[in-house]
Amino acid sequence: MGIPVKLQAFEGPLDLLLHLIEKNKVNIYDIPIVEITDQYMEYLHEMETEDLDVMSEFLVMAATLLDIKSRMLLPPEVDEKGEEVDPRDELVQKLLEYKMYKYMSYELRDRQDGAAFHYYKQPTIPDEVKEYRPPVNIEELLGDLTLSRLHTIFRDIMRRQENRYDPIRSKFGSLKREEIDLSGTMRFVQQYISGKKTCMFREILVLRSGKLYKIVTFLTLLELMKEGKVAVEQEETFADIRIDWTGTDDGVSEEEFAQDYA
Amino acid sequence: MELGKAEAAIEAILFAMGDSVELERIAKAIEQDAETTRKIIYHMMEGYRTDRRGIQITELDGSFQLCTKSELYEYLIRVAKQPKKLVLTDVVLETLSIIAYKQPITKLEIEKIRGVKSDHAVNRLVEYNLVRELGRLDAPGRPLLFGTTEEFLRHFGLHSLEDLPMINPVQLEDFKAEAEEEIQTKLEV
Amino acid sequence: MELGKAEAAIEAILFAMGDSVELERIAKAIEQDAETTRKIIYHMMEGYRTDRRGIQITELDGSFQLCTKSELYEYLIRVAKQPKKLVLTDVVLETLSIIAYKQPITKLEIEKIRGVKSDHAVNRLVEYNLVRELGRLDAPGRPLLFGTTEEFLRHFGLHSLEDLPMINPVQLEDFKAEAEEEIQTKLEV
Repeated sequence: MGIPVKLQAFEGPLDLLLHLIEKNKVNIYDIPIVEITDQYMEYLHEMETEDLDVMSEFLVMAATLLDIKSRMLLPPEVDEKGEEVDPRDELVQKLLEYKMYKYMSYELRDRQDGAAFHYYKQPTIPDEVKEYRPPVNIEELLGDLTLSRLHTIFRDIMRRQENRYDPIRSKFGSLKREEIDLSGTMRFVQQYISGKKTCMFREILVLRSGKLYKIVTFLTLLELMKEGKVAVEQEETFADIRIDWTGTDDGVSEEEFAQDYA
Repeated sequence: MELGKAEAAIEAILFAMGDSVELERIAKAIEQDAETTRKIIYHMMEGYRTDRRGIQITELDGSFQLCTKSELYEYLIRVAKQPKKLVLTDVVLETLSIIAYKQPITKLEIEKIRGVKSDHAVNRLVEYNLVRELGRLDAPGRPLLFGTTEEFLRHFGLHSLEDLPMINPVQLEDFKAEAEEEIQTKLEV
Repeated sequence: MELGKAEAAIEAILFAMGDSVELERIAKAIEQDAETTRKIIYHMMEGYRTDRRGIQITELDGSFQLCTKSELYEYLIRVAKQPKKLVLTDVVLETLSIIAYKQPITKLEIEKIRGVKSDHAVNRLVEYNLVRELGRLDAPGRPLLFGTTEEFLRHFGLHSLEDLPMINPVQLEDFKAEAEEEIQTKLEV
């Protein structure tokens, strides 16, 4: 199903979220997280951006939404005062703040239109006045600057420079941008799971490198759970996740998989 | 110094300098204290208000500058080149409004609020001279701090940062009230 | 068009243009004939003659221009000559210390160390006569090399650059080790 809105029109994940909230005419303080997350994911799928920086920002928000969504299913957390914590609170605060500045930017735009009709004048100071430079009183200027202070300043700069210098990355020679093909990666993860029938989450993570790959892998897993194609099990928090393929369509066999991705 | 002479001197100074001139510099030049000078300038501003005058004095954060009256714009564009109008995109305006209200602010803080990288927008704003570096934050990495310029005040017709349109508390309250009402309605259903 | 409005428009035009403007152009802008316009301008010139005004209209070969009254020249000089209180900013100090210890050094090398553009700071230091150009580096672009001046030595009571307090090489190694350790820790987390 196509979405008739140009995705590039959104300046970022918050902008897109605000749009969805307004479009659905829902209350920002009581976001129906399931619907909004679904719609958000739908937009994400439609997104055809080559810009990885932009994409990763949208993906981070997707992960946040999914996290909130899952926390909404759990029994409510309670803060130190014994009050229930709404998992949506932090997001709501962010959205409100963002919305406020967006609103202020419209105010500024209006102001600008009113202020544009003044002309100013170039300086017409006579040259001899313009070129006059008062003599610099060096003693006064340097004041109580001592050699040891100058020395300390230099030492601090060198220390900062060393801190900036990253001995590990600098050995790489040149840094490559992380390249990731979103739909390809999702297919890859799905094929891997369906091929193995049963596997561990960490096992998939080490197949490829990069933060984006990890995010996409996690998203894919959530997606497969939603579609009922996998069943997952985790014994305790932070433990590895066991994934069982329960999908009906035939997965790719291990041999084929090995051929494809050798 | 006689009042008339002081006014004449100030007009000459502002005219010749073209740019905005700090109150203290004007005061020193006419050999008066700052408060007297301010009073004289405010008195002059009244005088410029008459219909026969085409220019006026505008105050910018404790400095003063001469400019044409906006209602005469139509005559000016018939002779003078139309000043290039700065077109600020939504992204740039959004970033600018965050900087204006939160200054001094680092790029990272801007990005936190907007949820996206803002380098490009900040660089544009510095290029347009609406935003400038204010120094560095005393924190790891010593990130740059940004704030607005005098050109920013001029561009938006503000006399100081205190003139910034306030976030209308009524409006924000409206948002809240709306929200609560909706919840109420749902509960009653 | 009413006389007052015409005068205002002419003042604004002359102000915005800065240069002299031909009578015909002014006349066209205010939609009057040349003779009427000239009369209006002459009438305005009378008005500027009062002691309270600091500017006046001068006629130059059928063109008109606004300028300051010559008897107010001394005030202009006083504004321009006011010594601004000079302060050495952190940026300037940092740049000075780098030049002192690393001379001869190019702007590019300074920028590499500081991580930011340093033109302004270097220019200031040259202006203060603490730093001078030493020549050019025999490299592409033949960049300028900078070093400290005799004035610099004099101020700090140094007889030569060798008297500069040394940076302990052991300390530099320590910095490096510290930095590596930090990264190591981060990676292990």
